[in-house]
Amino acid sequence: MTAWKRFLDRFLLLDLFAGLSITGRALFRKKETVQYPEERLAPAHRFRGMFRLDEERCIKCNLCAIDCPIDIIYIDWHQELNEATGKKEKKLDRFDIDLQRCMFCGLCETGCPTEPKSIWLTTKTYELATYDRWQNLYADKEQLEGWRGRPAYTDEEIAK
Amino acid sequence: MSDGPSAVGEGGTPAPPAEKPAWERDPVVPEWRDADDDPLAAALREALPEAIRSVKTFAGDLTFDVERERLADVARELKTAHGFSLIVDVCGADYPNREPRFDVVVHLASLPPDRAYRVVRLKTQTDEATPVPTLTGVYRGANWPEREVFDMYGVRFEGHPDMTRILLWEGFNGHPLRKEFPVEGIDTGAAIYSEHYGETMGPVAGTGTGWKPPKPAPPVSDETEEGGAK
Amino acid sequence: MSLPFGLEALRAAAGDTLFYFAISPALKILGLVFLAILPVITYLVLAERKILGFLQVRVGPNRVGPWGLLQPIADVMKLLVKEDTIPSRAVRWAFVLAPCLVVAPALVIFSVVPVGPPSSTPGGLSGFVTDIDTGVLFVIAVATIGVYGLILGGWSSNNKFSLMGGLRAAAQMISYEVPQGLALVGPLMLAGTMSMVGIVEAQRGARIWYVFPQLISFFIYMVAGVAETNRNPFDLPEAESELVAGFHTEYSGMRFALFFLGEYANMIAVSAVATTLFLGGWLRPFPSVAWLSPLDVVPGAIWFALKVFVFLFVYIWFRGTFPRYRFDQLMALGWKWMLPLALANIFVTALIKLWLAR
Amino acid sequence: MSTPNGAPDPSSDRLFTGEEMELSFGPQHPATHGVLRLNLKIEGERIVGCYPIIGYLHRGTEKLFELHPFFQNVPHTDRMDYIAAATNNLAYVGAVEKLVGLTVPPRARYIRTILAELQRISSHLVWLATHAIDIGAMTPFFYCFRERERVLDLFEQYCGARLTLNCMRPGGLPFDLPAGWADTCRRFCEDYPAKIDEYEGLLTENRIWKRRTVGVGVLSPEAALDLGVTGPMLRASGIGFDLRKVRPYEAYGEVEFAVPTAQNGDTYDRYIVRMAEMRESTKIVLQCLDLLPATEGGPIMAKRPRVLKGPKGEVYHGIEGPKGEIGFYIVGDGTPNPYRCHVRPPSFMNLQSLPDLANGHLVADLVALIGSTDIVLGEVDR
Repeated sequence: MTAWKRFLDRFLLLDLFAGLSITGRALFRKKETVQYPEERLAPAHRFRGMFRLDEERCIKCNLCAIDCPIDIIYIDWHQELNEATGKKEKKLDRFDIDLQRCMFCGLCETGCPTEPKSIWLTTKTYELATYDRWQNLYADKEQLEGWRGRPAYTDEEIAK
Repeated sequence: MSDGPSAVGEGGTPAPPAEKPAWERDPVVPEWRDADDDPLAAALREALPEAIRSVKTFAGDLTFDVERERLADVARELKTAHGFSLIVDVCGADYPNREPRFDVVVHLASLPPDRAYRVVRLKTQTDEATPVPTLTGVYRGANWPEREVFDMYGVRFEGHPDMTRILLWEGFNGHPLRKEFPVEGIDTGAAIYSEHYGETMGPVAGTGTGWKPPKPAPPVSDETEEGGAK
Repeated sequence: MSLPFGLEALRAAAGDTLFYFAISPALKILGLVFLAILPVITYLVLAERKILGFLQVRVGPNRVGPWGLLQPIADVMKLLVKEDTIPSRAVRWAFVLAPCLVVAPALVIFSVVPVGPPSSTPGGLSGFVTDIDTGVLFVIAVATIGVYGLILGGWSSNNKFSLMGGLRAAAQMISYEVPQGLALVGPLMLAGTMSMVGIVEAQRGARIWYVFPQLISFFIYMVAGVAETNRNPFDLPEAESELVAGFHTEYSGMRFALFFLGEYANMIAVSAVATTLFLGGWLRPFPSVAWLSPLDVVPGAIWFALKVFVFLFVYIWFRGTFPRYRFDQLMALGWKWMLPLALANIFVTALIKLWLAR
Repeated sequence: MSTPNGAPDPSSDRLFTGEEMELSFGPQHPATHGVLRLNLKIEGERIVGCYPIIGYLHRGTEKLFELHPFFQNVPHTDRMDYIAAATNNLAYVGAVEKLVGLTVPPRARYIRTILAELQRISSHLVWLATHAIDIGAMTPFFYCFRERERVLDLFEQYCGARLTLNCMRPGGLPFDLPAGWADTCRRFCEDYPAKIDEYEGLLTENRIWKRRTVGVGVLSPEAALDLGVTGPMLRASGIGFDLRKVRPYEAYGEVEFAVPTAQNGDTYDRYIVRMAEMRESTKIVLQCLDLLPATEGGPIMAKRPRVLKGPKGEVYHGIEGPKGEIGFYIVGDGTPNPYRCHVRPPSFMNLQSLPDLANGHLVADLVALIGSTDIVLGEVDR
């Protein structure tokens, strides 16, 4: 019986037709493509994207720079007397991230001791491409703080 | 590897209810112990008495310190008499302050169903001038890892069929996993295309972020270095 | 007399002989190539990408124009303005000649393929360029020339992958010429003529498409046709995962486009010949069933095109489904299965024909 | 069929005889899965010599390990086998935990197991996609990536990254599962076997697929062991060696699963074994999801010192990655950095068998063989 079946199988090409039917059914199935610039998938809540920095929360402890495995966070600060309170405060001179080399591992956020974190990646921003390599790939303090004025990915946009 | 005192998550044995579970206690840091009483060690000592310098165990890993010349013999004995039929790995390590400075570390495994699963480590010491007997005669799989050790440390293997560099190119100047090799890389261009480039010309390692002259690696965990000047 | 577009005046000026033997065929073939074949090919590429996309649960090209309808035009523009490189150590004349050798034969085949019935009035516009008595032979002969282009292109590129692709193409196409030619013998024997028009007329007379009595023959022709046009699962000469791009690895710009054009023209040619020989050419389905005669209002050329598109769809479907054969397996399939099967088919057909004629 | 690797005996047919030609196959070639270069000697299309040249993607990862504290090395491990980052993480943190003596809490163990098995599924999906497209079947590629996308979505929801996960820490995990994650994961695992049926419908019984794979590149069990081949390749040769079974790490001791093996050791068997492994992986994930609720709210990180310092000692810890045994050999010297951290890369060892497999076969088979060894050049070159 099996020999007979095997003989028939040689000519009937059932295996090939099975394959054709699978692809044929896919012809009428709903397509999976996401038309990117028009439709966007919402990133997950924990999605690690572009950095944001809040200078007021930041205590200038350098822990993020130390925790960074590839040392791309550059922090300079100085002490300054606050006239209003009469206390000395740390002021950030420089908070740069060399985004060209960043691998978005999130260890800087993990290392940040403030609550809530003063540097965080869960901004749902992933469109980091620019035409000029120095424009966005080397983020300085102003760009990192720009999230207040310029949320690159608003909640409405995600909901759309 | 047999169960060590600290082996990770072995089967998930629940801790007795009276005391705290293991993950809430301070970690038990493993220590080196002599393991001469291990049956495998005893058998090996008997078969090759002068080849084994010491037998130790750390975190459940059995480590044989082997005379350099007898490395292949020990591996062959382990393979034929004790069923260590799988070569896991051959790798090197560099201890610049020691004489001889290099370690060659071999991991062998015995497989079920014939034997219980076990990994043993063979270690031997050598320097740049002295080749180590190759394991390719015992395990053909030692071929590429040994080439890698040669590539990274400059340790030669005697009797290896193809003792050439594997990950780096022929003509690369230096052995990058030695401790004195600069992390920033070296100017390698001259060595590859010496007919085209002079000593200081040519493709330069690290040009992507700006080449720096070689200097010793900075201690990464040191906080004082991190704050200002980076 | 009923010739459109002021052709009547041209006929009067040039004289009947010159008009019917030179001007009219030339105009027809120009019209066929530039108004029918080339647009069909460019849109066939789009259709292939779209259908492949649908088979693979994605949408295919849809950015240039609505539903990507302008995509072929964009592709052609891109290929036209692209730099046309010739490798420095290539054999220049052969490198330049090869793509032409691929395209030309594929287009010439259409001169004998009837897309519509002959004109009912003498001197009228008939649905084919020319009808020669040895039409099928002509098709086989011309189709064989195409392989020279592939070999030449592969060899002249001075690239090992190209050379291997060219050699594979040569071996494969020559091997599959044989079963393909033999598969055509079956319908020829039934029709008793080699004229393409004659074969379609014979199918009308026999009241049946030849695919039904000649099923094996049809099957062999299909498989050999896929192999002949280097399409999946027989796309060995340009198997991109093995030979990078096979014989056209070094080609770029318009020369590459010509190879591309040749492949698709070949696909259409093979489908058109199959339609003519096995699916009754321009005839409507079931030409013998009287109550389907309202279907006759649809012109024959439309029926023909529909049948060709079914073939082309199957080609694309195959491409979207099957893995690729290996070189030696392809040869074994051709010589050990196709050829004996084709011969047996001829033998059986001949016996039945003799028995029926008794 | 008389040569040991299943290649046709050269003396049996006179199709290819003549001069040898050298062919540099790669490093830029569609079928070499990256930057592998093979110097081939071919007679016609028959391969008579195959010499792999690797190192085009060498980044000095082992040197980098020596420069960073233990926890900072986890993102570097992502980048070795970049399509199976979770298992790399797992092997590395396992080795560190063994060196430092940490015990992982059960909830972390279950989640780690789930992540590792999902990663195995996604890695095998990439393998299947590329293997099929190498043999000319285009469509499975898209079907596989459709499902892989769902796995990557799960990873994204868990740790925020899709490919280079950095999802484990020595001692446990950085995050607990987000709400609803377990349900999404369960839904995926319940749908997934039907999808495997779909791939198998396209390939397993297909006569062209079978002719391209059955009997091609036979690796005998002895040769496989001799060459240090592990993982699905070893199991396809008939040796049912799986680290998850022989030394159950994480939660593998608490779940039921089979170790699929095959007997012939050819390309088709390797395909069958990997397909069966994907089915087993879904079972493991489902069982772990069943075990999870009992540990709800439990710790996910062991008690550990603020700065992990490796004691003077050395450990080797290997786990069963999607491609084979991935192990880390770590030497500690009492500082927060590993003194030496060596990777045992499965792709590197498996690739070593390629010359053995390819000899005597045709160039077209070589492509199938590269696919069936399932290498990732990021891991071969490190």
